Amino acid sequence: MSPAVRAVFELAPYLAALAAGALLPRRSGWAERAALGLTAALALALVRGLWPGAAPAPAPSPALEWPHLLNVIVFLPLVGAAAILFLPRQSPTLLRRFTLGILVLDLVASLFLLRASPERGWHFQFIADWLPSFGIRYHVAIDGISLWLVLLTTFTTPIAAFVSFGSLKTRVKDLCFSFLLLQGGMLGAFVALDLFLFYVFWELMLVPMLLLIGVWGGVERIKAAYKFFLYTMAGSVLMLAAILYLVWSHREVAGYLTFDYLALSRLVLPKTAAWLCFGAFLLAFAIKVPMFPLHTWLPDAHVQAPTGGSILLAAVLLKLGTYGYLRFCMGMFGGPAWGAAATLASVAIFGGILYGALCAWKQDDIKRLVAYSSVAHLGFVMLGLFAGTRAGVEGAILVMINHGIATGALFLLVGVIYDRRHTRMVREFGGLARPMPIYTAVFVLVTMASIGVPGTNGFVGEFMVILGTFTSMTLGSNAQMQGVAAAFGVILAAVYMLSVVQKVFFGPVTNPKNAHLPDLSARETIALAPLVALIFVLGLFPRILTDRMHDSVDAVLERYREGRLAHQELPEHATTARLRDRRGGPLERGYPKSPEEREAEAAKLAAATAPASAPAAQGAPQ
Amino acid sequence: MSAFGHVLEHYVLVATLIFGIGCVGFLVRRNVLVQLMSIELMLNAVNLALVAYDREQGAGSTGQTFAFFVIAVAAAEVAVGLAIILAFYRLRGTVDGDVADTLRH
Amino acid sequence: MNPLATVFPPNDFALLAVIVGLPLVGAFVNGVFGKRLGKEAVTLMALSSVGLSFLASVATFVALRGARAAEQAPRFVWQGWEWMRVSSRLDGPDVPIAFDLSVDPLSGTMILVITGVGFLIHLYSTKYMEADAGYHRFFAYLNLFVFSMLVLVLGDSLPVLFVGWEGVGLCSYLLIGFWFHEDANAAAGKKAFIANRVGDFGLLVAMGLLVYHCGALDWRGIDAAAHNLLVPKQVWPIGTHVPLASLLPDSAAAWLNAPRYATGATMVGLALLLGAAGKSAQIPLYVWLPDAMAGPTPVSALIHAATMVTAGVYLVCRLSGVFVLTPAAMFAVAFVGALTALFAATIALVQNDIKKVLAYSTVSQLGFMFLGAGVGAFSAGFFHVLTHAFFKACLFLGAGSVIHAMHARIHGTEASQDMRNMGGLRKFMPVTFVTFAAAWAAIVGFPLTSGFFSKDEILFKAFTSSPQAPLGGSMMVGGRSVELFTWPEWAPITLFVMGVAAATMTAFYMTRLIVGTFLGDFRGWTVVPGWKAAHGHGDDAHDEHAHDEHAHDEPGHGAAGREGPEPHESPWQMTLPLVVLGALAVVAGALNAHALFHSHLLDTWLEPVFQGVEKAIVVKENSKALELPLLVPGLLAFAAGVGGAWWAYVARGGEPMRALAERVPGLHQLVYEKWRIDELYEETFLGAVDALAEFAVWFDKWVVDGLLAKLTALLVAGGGAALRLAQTGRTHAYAALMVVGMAGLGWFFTAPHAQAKVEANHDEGRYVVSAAPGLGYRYRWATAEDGSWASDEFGAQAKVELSLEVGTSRTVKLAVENAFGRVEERTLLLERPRPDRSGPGGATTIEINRGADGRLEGQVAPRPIPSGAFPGPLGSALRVPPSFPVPGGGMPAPRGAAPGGPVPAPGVAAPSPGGAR
Amino acid sequence: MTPGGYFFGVCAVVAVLGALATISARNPIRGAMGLLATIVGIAGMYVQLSAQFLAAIQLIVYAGAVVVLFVFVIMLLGPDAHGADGGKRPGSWARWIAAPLVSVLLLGGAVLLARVSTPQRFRAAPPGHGTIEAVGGDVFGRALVPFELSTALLIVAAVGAIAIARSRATKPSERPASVGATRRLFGGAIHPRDARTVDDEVAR
Repeated sequence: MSPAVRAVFELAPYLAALAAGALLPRRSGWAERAALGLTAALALALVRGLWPGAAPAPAPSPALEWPHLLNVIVFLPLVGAAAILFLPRQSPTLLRRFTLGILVLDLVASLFLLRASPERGWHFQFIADWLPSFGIRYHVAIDGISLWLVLLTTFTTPIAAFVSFGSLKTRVKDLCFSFLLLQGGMLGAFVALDLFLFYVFWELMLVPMLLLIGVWGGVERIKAAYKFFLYTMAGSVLMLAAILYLVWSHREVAGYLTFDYLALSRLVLPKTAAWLCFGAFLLAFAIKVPMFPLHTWLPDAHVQAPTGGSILLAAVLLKLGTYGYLRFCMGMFGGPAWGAAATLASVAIFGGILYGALCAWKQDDIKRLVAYSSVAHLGFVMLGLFAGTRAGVEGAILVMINHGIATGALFLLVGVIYDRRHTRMVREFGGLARPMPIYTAVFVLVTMASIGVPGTNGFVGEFMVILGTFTSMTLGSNAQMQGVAAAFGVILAAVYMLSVVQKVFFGPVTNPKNAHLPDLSARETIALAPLVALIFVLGLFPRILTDRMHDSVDAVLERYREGRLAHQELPEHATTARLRDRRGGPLERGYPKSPEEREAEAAKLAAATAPASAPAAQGAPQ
Repeated sequence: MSAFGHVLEHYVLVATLIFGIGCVGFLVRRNVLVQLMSIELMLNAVNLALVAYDREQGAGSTGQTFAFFVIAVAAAEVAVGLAIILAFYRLRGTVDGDVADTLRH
Repeated sequence: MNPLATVFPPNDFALLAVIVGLPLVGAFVNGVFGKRLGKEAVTLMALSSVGLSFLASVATFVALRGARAAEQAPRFVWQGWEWMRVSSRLDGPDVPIAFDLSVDPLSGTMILVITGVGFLIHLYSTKYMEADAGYHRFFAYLNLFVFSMLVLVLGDSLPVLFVGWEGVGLCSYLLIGFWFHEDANAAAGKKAFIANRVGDFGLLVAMGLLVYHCGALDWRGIDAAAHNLLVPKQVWPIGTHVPLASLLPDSAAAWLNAPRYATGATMVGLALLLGAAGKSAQIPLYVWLPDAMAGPTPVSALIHAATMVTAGVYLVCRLSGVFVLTPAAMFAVAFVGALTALFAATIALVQNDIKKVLAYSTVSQLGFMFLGAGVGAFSAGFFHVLTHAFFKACLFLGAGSVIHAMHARIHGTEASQDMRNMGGLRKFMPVTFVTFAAAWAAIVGFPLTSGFFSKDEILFKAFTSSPQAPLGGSMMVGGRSVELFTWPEWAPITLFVMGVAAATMTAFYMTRLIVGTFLGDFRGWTVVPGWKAAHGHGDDAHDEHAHDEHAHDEPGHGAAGREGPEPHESPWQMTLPLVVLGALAVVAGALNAHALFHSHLLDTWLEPVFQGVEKAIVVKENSKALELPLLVPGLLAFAAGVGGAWWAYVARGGEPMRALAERVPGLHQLVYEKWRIDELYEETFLGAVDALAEFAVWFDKWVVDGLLAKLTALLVAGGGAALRLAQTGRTHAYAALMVVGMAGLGWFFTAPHAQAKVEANHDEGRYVVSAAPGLGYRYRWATAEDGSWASDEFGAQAKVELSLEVGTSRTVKLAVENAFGRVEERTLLLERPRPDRSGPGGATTIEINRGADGRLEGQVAPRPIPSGAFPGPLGSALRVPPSFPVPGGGMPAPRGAAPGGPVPAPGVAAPSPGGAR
Repeated sequence: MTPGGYFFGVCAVVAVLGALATISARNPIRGAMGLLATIVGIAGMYVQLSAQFLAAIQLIVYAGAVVVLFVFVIMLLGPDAHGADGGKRPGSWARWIAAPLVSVLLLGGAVLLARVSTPQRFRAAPPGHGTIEAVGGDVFGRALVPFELSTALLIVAAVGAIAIARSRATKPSERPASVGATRRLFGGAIHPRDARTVDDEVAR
């Protein structure tokens, strides 16, 4: 075939996607058609690019990975936030365009992360001394797990911002500032490998979220904002205490101060110390997840938060709790995590999945209902992590991402009717299917994703978690029982989602105000299109995500098992902490050097470059 | 008791006594003037102790220099104190310390 | 080799993708672009996609026969893409789950039925739904349904089957609630979806157990690993014993606490049964099928007669390998089937709505299929699936054309389906009547019709064969022999009798139906030939607005008020499918006519699928001889049913039934209201969950939120108020508080603090203990072996030195007295550990490397760490000694020589014996 | 007893009695006289401790200036301008707890001092110790900077005293109304310019 024909053949699918996207909306307005066509073509390109079978992903050696990429991704929004302050307050359109520009730029930059090779180890690693006297370093890196959570963040924030700009018209400058700061904080937390750096970003995230809920929220926004802030703060303060104790024990044992995750995860604390530190970390992350007894801040925060804030709170902030548990609790306290797994799994099932679903069923405010459904979905995630099998953990990460997409879309949809009727009470609506057919179709579709109908992304994660629970060794004898109870949650999910769909959409039009509500606007369709596309793409091809996750999940599980063995090996009355042997390999790349090693290196370096008069080049990352 | 008067501890004992009296005076009396005077008492007691130890050390007279500066500062302090008492008296019409409790609100 | 095999190789049989893909494309095009394409294009799209899919199925069927003839394995597989991986038991190898489609004789026949009957019903719907506004939406859902059903049948593994399984549930939700402006329809849709979801829960649990036991989810993998499903597991009592059992009399308590074992296969079997019951509307979960009649009639025909409801039977047949391993589950399947058959038949006797009668008849016939599968006669069960698909679809479509005709004048959905408004339609709708009669003959078991053979086959097999425990009924578990469930002797006879009773009732209510609808005189309205719809109604455009209830639409006395046109016969698009299905209903019996013509076409065709299963089924010895005699009860049932109904409704004009109804009004009403099972569910299960939800919301608001948020807020406010009292605003008060503080501090200084530091040099065994200095402190030591005080009053000696032998330990006592005469004592344990080379657990990684000055260094002294007993932030629990024992302990010192570290680090508390490891 | 001992005894008694008089006198004038007695007593002790310069300074600055200033202010306020010392006032509990505590504390200090140190006579003071040359050399030598600073302090004190004594009282109502921080942070449009651009829908 001549090259021209091959080019046409090559471009055919994209053109088809473009045409399908353009043809779809019934109304005129070539801008909408172009935008939708473009999204469809881009989505197709993304899928083909990521297709696992296609070209074997070139395994770029670390040299190929530009070390500063993560810095760009994390600090672009922060710098943008600073720049926003200098832009004039009276021209909101400029502010909005600038913010969206930065966010989209960040998304494009994060797409380059996909060039990382899928095998285990820290990719795009960048290390610089921050507070050498305390051994605190700016150490950022990603692995198979945090790669997808970063992409979820950079993917969801532009959508949330784009939707909020549609509905929030007051104090636009502060809104833009909050979005950019939130984006920076979240990304930083996902990539930080230095506990101090993680803690800084963990706290930094709270401030913009507080503003988002507090300023643009509903009637009781201030109370809800404070509740959200104080809950998370109480947990994270405990975590800080545990971090400091870890660092102190490490210094007692290894002789030098470091906050680095790699060093601290080698530490095996005596029994009581390990359990107490694990409890502190668990509390901080359980509040954030939120897990059963500590979840009451979520419904209030969601009900009062504006649409954009709700999307981000549900899609990304909650995932920090689960990511934190996977990375830090399972990474550093293997023993206690293994010991507590069975009881925590029961809490996750009965307190999260079943209790969340039951509460959701009786709510009369749609947002509160979706908030409780988030509690149920994240119950699945935590169950996957407690199960400790590879399928369980991978399923948990999949549920994290899919919940981000499905619940993000749900909040977006709830925002649509909130903007039209300024109320979220279910009884205010009825028979919306007649005036808003497209909106109903999309809502039913997203409901199916949220319930977990196979073929959509919701199903894949939950299925792997449930099967992971069945074959889990950590949960021991009652694994089957817990598997059955978790599977029961699937029914309750259908019950509460379908009952709200019926009350809102089907049946006769009860409230005259609903008779002539306008259907989805261009802005809302463009915001929804990528989410709906992803629901099906990830539903049918989850291997896009899991292929790059296998090795990293194995690494985490190995470390988890080693931690458990070391903890059990520790004699009962031991009061001294110990360090496990170092394993080397890619997982230890960027291990903090003790001062002697550093001096030895500096000495060698000086010796090597002594004859050359040029000043000693700044060493590659220590 | 041949060394009465030539022993460091005696002077320190007297200084402690005067300081105690000054302190009790400051806490017990409600009259602001008396409080100010009690402060003066305490300062003098400290000076006495300083000088006594200076004598004990023998070489160099840092103690006495220090006492000298204490006196200078005490003078400044009394001036400002009394001005405040005057203003307070004009404002509240009394010199009773307890009236001044606007800090509470 | 036939041409197809060359184009589509057996292991990459892309034709399956075509069969499945076409309806999906049709659904997508109709769904998204339907509104703009107009009715004709939508019809073309829908019919062509299902039609081509039917042709492809026929091609596949032919290819299968070809492969069968050529002695190859009749199984084609199409590898899709890998979907996901799941980890198996004990961290074993990963279980890959892929989107693969496979076809074998069983699914080959099913796809023929689905696409064939599906096509006919699509054709029928083009006329039936012609006047509906949501025309394109209807065909989109119908195509999507055919796609899901095909995925269900062609799936090569349980998860792919599950995709189809829930897809079909979703489509039935959309189709039942098609006219969603009616709250009842939407509620029926929701009820159907949730009932199906309860079944899906069963399937999910089954998949979990299968992964746990067999570590595989595709059909081949399960069959291969089916043997380890036989491991019995203690199921009862769950904990160690049943709580409160001691209250019962000890015999009952002993019985209650006796451990009961169930094999993995039984648990999987029961879970699969729950799933199948959810989908095929069996006893516990059948409540959604009668309500599903709220959807359009073609939907009922396709979904609730021909295809979806048979998915449960297909699942049981497909996993027959697992079911035969557990007689308990087979027993459950059989009995659920028989019970459902009987129970549903009783309800159908008194229903007036023709679609409700047919719905309960479907539930009853499905009961028969489950009975067949339950006793191990999978091919007989499947044969009944085929015949039922034909005659029940024909009955539903016939009912549909009758309702279509009734809509001429009666628009209420209930009224237009009520038998009392019909009667005598044979004169007006001859074709519908003839085809309806054919299907009626098949379902009542008229000799030589398909229903007669298939139902008789099931009854025969129920009487003669029963599954037998795979390992002889008992197994050794942990040294104790455990007997497993075996089929009781009374089982075959009871199943047979229940089957015959159900067959009689079927004959009775079907005859009642056909008589009530077609014979006698027309009760709908007075027929006025050439009646023009003069006043107001216009031609009854069949959109959903016009369902206003006319006063005179009530059943029964319709004839008095209205006139109306002659009920018209349905157009050809509706009658053609009726004719085809009617013919098939009569002829299909030839496939497996055992009794009279000994034709075993279907058995031989399905033989490769079920050959592994035959040997687990024990057949009575004289079954060959019993074949003919067992025909008699079937015939008797047919005769009694039809004769009874004819006598009651035709000869006596329905008089005896009315008399019977008067005599036992309570029972009649109870049966008419479906034994009030819905209300029972409402009260028990749904009520319980509802109450639990109410409690959960209350608990969440007041207890969880109350405790964590409101209570803490209260405490903080109270604390604040209390502290505010201390702020009097007067300087005196503050000064006084300050003085109180100083007094406290003073008290601290009056107490002596006995702190001590130990410089330990383990190599030479020299230990120097020095006490911390303090104002006016005086010390007293006790370093002797016997612990006696060196001197009896306090001296100024602040440091003491002693030496220890290897492995020995000494306690040193220190007393300190301060200026106020108060004394504090402290004891220290000094220990010299044996230099430990081995170190338990991992060898200490001591690298021998050449230091900067060329000296060989084996060990590195750890960095000097400032010592002093550090109380540790979290109190004694975390008391960590300030220093770390000198090398020899397991601490793998960081690599690289520590140039000339000062005296090895002192340590206070004894290092744990035997090195630090 | 050496003559020095007697002199020390007298001075000590005068100082202590003066201090007691200062704090217990009903009339502030008598208090001031008590203060004067203490100061003179301490000046005597300075002489005993061969700190002649300081004794002079003490007499001139303290006795001459500070006590005089006290008397001047007392006379200005009127000798009977004492507050109602008698009446029971809430918060008076502080006094009766604090005073004994202070005495216990100081007693403890004294006991500690007695028990710990072994008293022995002063050694002979080096020649010129405590004379004006020695102290002056020290003040203008090592302690020049504090000296300059103290001069600045004195000037500031003087100016301060004048400013306080002369200025009129400010009425409490003029204080600027403070908008609650929460209201401002989360309230409606805080910035006037911001209100202009968009309708202030949130400012409820």
